[in-house]
Amino acid sequence: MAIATKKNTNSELYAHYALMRRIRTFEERVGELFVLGQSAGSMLHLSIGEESAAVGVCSAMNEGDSFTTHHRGHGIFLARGADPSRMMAEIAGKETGYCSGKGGSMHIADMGLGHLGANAIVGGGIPAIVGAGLSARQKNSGAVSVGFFGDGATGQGILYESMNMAALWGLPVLFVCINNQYGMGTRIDRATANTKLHERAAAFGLAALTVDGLDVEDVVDASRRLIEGARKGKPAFLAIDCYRFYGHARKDKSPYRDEAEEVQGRQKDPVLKAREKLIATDIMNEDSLNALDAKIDVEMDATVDFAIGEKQPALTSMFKDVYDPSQPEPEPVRTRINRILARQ
Amino acid sequence: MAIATKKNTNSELYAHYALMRRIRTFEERVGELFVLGQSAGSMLHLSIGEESAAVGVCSAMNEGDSFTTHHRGHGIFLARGADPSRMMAEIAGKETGYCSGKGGSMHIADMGLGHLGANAIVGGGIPAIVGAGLSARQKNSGAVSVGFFGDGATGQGILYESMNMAALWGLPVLFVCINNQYGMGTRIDRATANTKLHERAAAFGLAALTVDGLDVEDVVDASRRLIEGARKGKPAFLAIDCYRFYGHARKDKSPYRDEAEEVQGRQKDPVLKAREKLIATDIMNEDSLNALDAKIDVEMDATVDFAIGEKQPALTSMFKDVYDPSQPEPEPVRTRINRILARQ
Amino acid sequence: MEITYREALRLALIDEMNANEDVIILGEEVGRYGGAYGVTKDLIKQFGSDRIIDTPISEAAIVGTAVGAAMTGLRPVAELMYVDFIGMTMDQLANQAAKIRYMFGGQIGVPMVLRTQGGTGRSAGAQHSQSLEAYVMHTPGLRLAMPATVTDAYHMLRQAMQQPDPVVFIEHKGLYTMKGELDVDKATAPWGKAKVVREGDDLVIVTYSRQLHYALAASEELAKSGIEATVIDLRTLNPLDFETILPYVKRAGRAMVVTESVLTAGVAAELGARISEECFDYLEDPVVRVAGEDIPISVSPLLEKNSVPTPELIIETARMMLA
Amino acid sequence: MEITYREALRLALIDEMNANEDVIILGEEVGRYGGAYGVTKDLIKQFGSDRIIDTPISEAAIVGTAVGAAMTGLRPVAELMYVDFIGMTMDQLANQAAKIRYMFGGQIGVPMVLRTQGGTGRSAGAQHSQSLEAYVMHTPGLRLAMPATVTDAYHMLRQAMQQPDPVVFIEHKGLYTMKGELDVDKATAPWGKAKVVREGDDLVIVTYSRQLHYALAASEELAKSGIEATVIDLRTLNPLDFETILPYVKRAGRAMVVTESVLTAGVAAELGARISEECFDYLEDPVVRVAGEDIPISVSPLLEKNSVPTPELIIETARMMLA
Ligand SMILES: Cc1ncc(C[n+]2csc(CCOP(=O)(O)OP(=O)(O)O)c2C)c(N)n1
Ligand SMILES: Cc1ncc(C[n+]2csc(CCOP(=O)(O)OP(=O)(O)O)c2C)c(N)n1
Ligand SMILES: [Mg+2]
Ligand SMILES: [Mg+2]
Repeated sequence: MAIATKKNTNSELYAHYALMRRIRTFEERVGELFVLGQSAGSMLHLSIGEESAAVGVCSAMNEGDSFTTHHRGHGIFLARGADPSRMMAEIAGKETGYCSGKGGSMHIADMGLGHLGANAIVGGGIPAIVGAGLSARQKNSGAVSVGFFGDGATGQGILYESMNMAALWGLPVLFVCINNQYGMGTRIDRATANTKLHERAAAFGLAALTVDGLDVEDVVDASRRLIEGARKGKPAFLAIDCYRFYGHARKDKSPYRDEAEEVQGRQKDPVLKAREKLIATDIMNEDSLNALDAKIDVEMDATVDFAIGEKQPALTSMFKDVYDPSQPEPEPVRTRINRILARQ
Repeated sequence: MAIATKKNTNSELYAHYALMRRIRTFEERVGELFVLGQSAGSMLHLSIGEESAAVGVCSAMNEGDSFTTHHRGHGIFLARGADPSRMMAEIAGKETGYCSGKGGSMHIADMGLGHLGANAIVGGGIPAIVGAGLSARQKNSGAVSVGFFGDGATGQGILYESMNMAALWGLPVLFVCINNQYGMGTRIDRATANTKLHERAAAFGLAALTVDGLDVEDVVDASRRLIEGARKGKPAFLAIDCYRFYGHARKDKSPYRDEAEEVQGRQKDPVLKAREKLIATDIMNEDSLNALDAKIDVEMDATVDFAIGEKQPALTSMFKDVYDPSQPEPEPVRTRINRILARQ
Repeated sequence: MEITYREALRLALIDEMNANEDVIILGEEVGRYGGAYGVTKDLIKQFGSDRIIDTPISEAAIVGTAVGAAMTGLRPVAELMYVDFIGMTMDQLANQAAKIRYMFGGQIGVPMVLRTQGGTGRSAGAQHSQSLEAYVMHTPGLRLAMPATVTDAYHMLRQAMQQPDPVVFIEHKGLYTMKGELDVDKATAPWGKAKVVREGDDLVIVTYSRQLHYALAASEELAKSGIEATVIDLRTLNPLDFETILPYVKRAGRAMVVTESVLTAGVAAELGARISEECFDYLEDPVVRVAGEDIPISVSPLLEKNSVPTPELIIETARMMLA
Repeated sequence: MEITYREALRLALIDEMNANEDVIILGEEVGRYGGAYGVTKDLIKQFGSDRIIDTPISEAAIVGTAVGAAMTGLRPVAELMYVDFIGMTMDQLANQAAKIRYMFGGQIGVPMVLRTQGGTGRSAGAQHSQSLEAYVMHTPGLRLAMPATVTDAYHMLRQAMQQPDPVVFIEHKGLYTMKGELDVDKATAPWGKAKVVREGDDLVIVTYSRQLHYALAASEELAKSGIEATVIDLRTLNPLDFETILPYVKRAGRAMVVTESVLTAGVAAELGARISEECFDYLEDPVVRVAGEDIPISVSPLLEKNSVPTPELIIETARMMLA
């Protein structure tokens, strides 16, 4: 980030700020893509307000580590190094997207970066990290696998089944619950009688913590500690408290929560917090941060242009990838009908 | 029980002993039914060693309360007042059994006694008590619903989903985990890293206890306390420690556990313990207890004779009860084939 | 009155809740949020949170809770936000709800409704666009209703809420905003009966849910070139009303079944096999299955649209049949 | 060599584990207990508890764990003790394992096997006796293998463990003690190919799993009265090999499909529909579906036995077809 000519761009906090800012700007552009009518559908879940969770945990991961995410996973993927243009293209359902336009926002993945997949099933991606943990143990790879999910996923039984297995087998895995206080319209205290979510993980024998997501450095610290333990065979659970700044998906205006709460909630802004800290500790100044932000704007604007300019996938690609390429593709219904009516 | 001429037959402990003894003897007869080749199959799970759980919890329940059980539920049903002859007939798959020979040992139920059903799916019967709890609340019936399951069911996510709902809604329900230390061949410490099972329930906000099942009076006390709370809207969880005296099902000789452990485990014998206590506290003497036991033997012998003597269900009953009697029965495959080949 | 499919469903819930105080509704976001597709909007204001129950995200336990509630005197209507989530509930649905009456020798039924929605049309991807009715249809003990019209949305939902057995009630996400005429006093047909929506002598199109509208649109187009189709809306897949269908197929000698359900071992397979068996001597052509492709649904709108039957495919197929 | 179906399966696991160190087995009681039906007996002694992994009773997470393991380089063979428990795993199976390759644009596959067993024969009741292969067959992305013979038990399991895509492998609980000849060096047929087990010109019986033996027994009986049946073992239901079947059906002009899977919208529906379509001009009679009754299975041995096809029913049906 050559633009930050002043001050200490080697600072870790600066790097975290930059990444968080990129995430936020990317998400804003996703919103614009939707408004432009260029997204594939409206099931777009923005992670604005949750940037410290993505950046805090991911910065504590190593190369070779793997992860799965929930449906609100853009930020996490970016924090692990995703190319925002290919992400945006995927979100637009285009051929050059990460998943060739088949997956979209909720089913994005990249094996090269260890992204075992986002999931549109609440809790659906969690047990895969237990499997990745088994692989790591079996192959002695030293890799940790991290499962990201929302507070809503604590309603899903598979989380407990997975945590129990991980603890029993001492696997190198970390369960990360991004507690943005809401599962769609349901505030966490209307989804459970005990909102201290980490207590459940502790009861299954995991190392378990809750951290406030306001300060990314706190998230980094907690993540490092837990991941270090996980790598040694002590699986862990980390709940990160934050606030979902906007609606559940693009069309939701959150009529079920009142404005005072929203205003208050949005004060837990990890991007702003990091910015203020950078300035307060004299690592960066306002101007250089503005310059950085402007640069990010340009970068992210380009992703939208890119996505819009790309092609839809070819219609014939529909029958590809149901099975391995070595296998015959399923017979299209139309072909079948022709064949049968032609008595062939 | 007129036979116990001596001592205090009004004693609660005496009643509990008698019921536990009836359960044990019944289960022994189930084993004999199998050996005689008269049971429907071999998937018979005896609750010997777990009598205090059945009697302790059930004696704390009121008329009108309901319950579900797991596959090892004979004792619980007897403790709620089941007719052992109709039970044995069901276990033999006979027409006069509780479920007309369709259900068998693992699917026994009786709406009259509030038995919402045994279940062959580990954990399968648990959420039904949450539903019964909703009914009780909605209808203001004052009823409590109790879900009985084994330690193995703590591996099933649905338990946690159900406990979470019960706690959230403050329902009159009690979750009872009969911890006989094994799920088939897997000892509890090989199924989880934290064997203090009640801690999980506590983490979801339930009142939660573990009690030793050796002394039925301890189980009664704990059950009363928790059920009282549940009736007032504080759902609860009770783990009862005991030992599975014999194999998982009739054919299992438990080769996976060593004899020393078994010998030790079988020392936790709630029937014997109650017997000793009755004698030690001078409530009953050996002779009158022997007389009682003999009378129970006679009672339970008769159930086997009854079951053997009953008829198989009629073949046509196969198509009944898939739907309500007001609805047409499914067309039998044979009828259908005849009809089609006859071009009718 | 003219209202939307969504509104008709909502009205059915309201009317039946007023008629029967044992009815409760439970599911994710059914209360404050008003349902992901708005079907239960404001019901919580009218009936309170004891009868309109917001649940945690616990599909298996939602269905299991409904089972227990139904067994103890309530009439639960559980909502599964997307039929795609049925996988999590299949044990409670197929091993419990569907079998309780039978296993327990007829002692008790499970009078519950599982309301959900399915189908393509929102670029919602592989896990939010499926048509999974075949899993249900293949499970003895479960009734299965799939209304295609506004009036059926209302009447079939009320009828479902009066059934003695568990009903899976699958709406189509592409129909919620469709408008139509509703006569609250008169149902199209009794519960379990198919409806002949259009008559024509050249071929019979058997369908249900959104594909009814595609079939009707296709039929109008076909009529322009002189091909007249009978179009039958099955309405419920269990009960499956074949009596209504047979005379039409026997007369036309040609049948096409149209469904979004994936071709292999799905609804089209049952309908195809059954028509082939029962009308064997009357068929001029094989029964043609116009069904969902044997593939997952893509988020790409182009691929999504072509993963299930389109009116064009129906037209093309009918033309081929009558060529 | 002559061994049992159970032993053949066990040997396949051993041989493939020796051949490929990435293979792990996980499931309930697969280790110390040796598997509920003894298929993994003593494997833990040979391969250790890192490769033979006893799990808690958590079917959903077992399948999900296998998915994650398969995506990260292992070759998991997960065991589901009874296919009846598939309901708990359907989300992981149908929404994850089956769709991952597709949703992620072909980036990665899920090379796992889900071994399980089904069918009647042990008075095990409604929740332990089902034949649920149709749920799997209806799910694009999942392969489905159901071996009927000892030699197929061995070879098909090894082949399944080499597939690039998820395979559901369903054994039949009634076959474990069956003995048969095994040639470890030679498979009956390649993966995905049906096998013509018996030839006869009067009718074709298409079947798989235990019903193959019922069909063969019935055929021998029928031969005594001059009726000669071709019997075809499908072996895998996905891939579904119709090429092998068609010439036989076209020649005989009569086909019967036999399966324990419940009739409606099940395997018999697909086979019936497909044969009817593809052999339309050759059929003398409707394709007859001899399938499981549309009811749950009772614990009563009498009712249980008659809830699925019996050799007697096959014989009776064939006689009627040729009367
Ligand atoms: C199994 C399942 N149930 C329900 C849904 C619908 N749904 C999508 S996101 C969501 C809320 C999830 O909340 P949370 O886990 O807290 O994640 P957040 O959206 O807050 O990031 C719900 C109910 C789903 N996609 N999958
Ligand atoms: C969902 C499911 N998984 C597995 C089984 C097979 N099974 C039957 S009983 C049992 C062990 C259950 O252990 P526990 O819950 O402790 O009950 P116990 O048998 O000890 O009474 C298992 C694995 C089953 N019936 N259902
Ligand atoms: Mg949330
Ligand atoms: Mg146990």
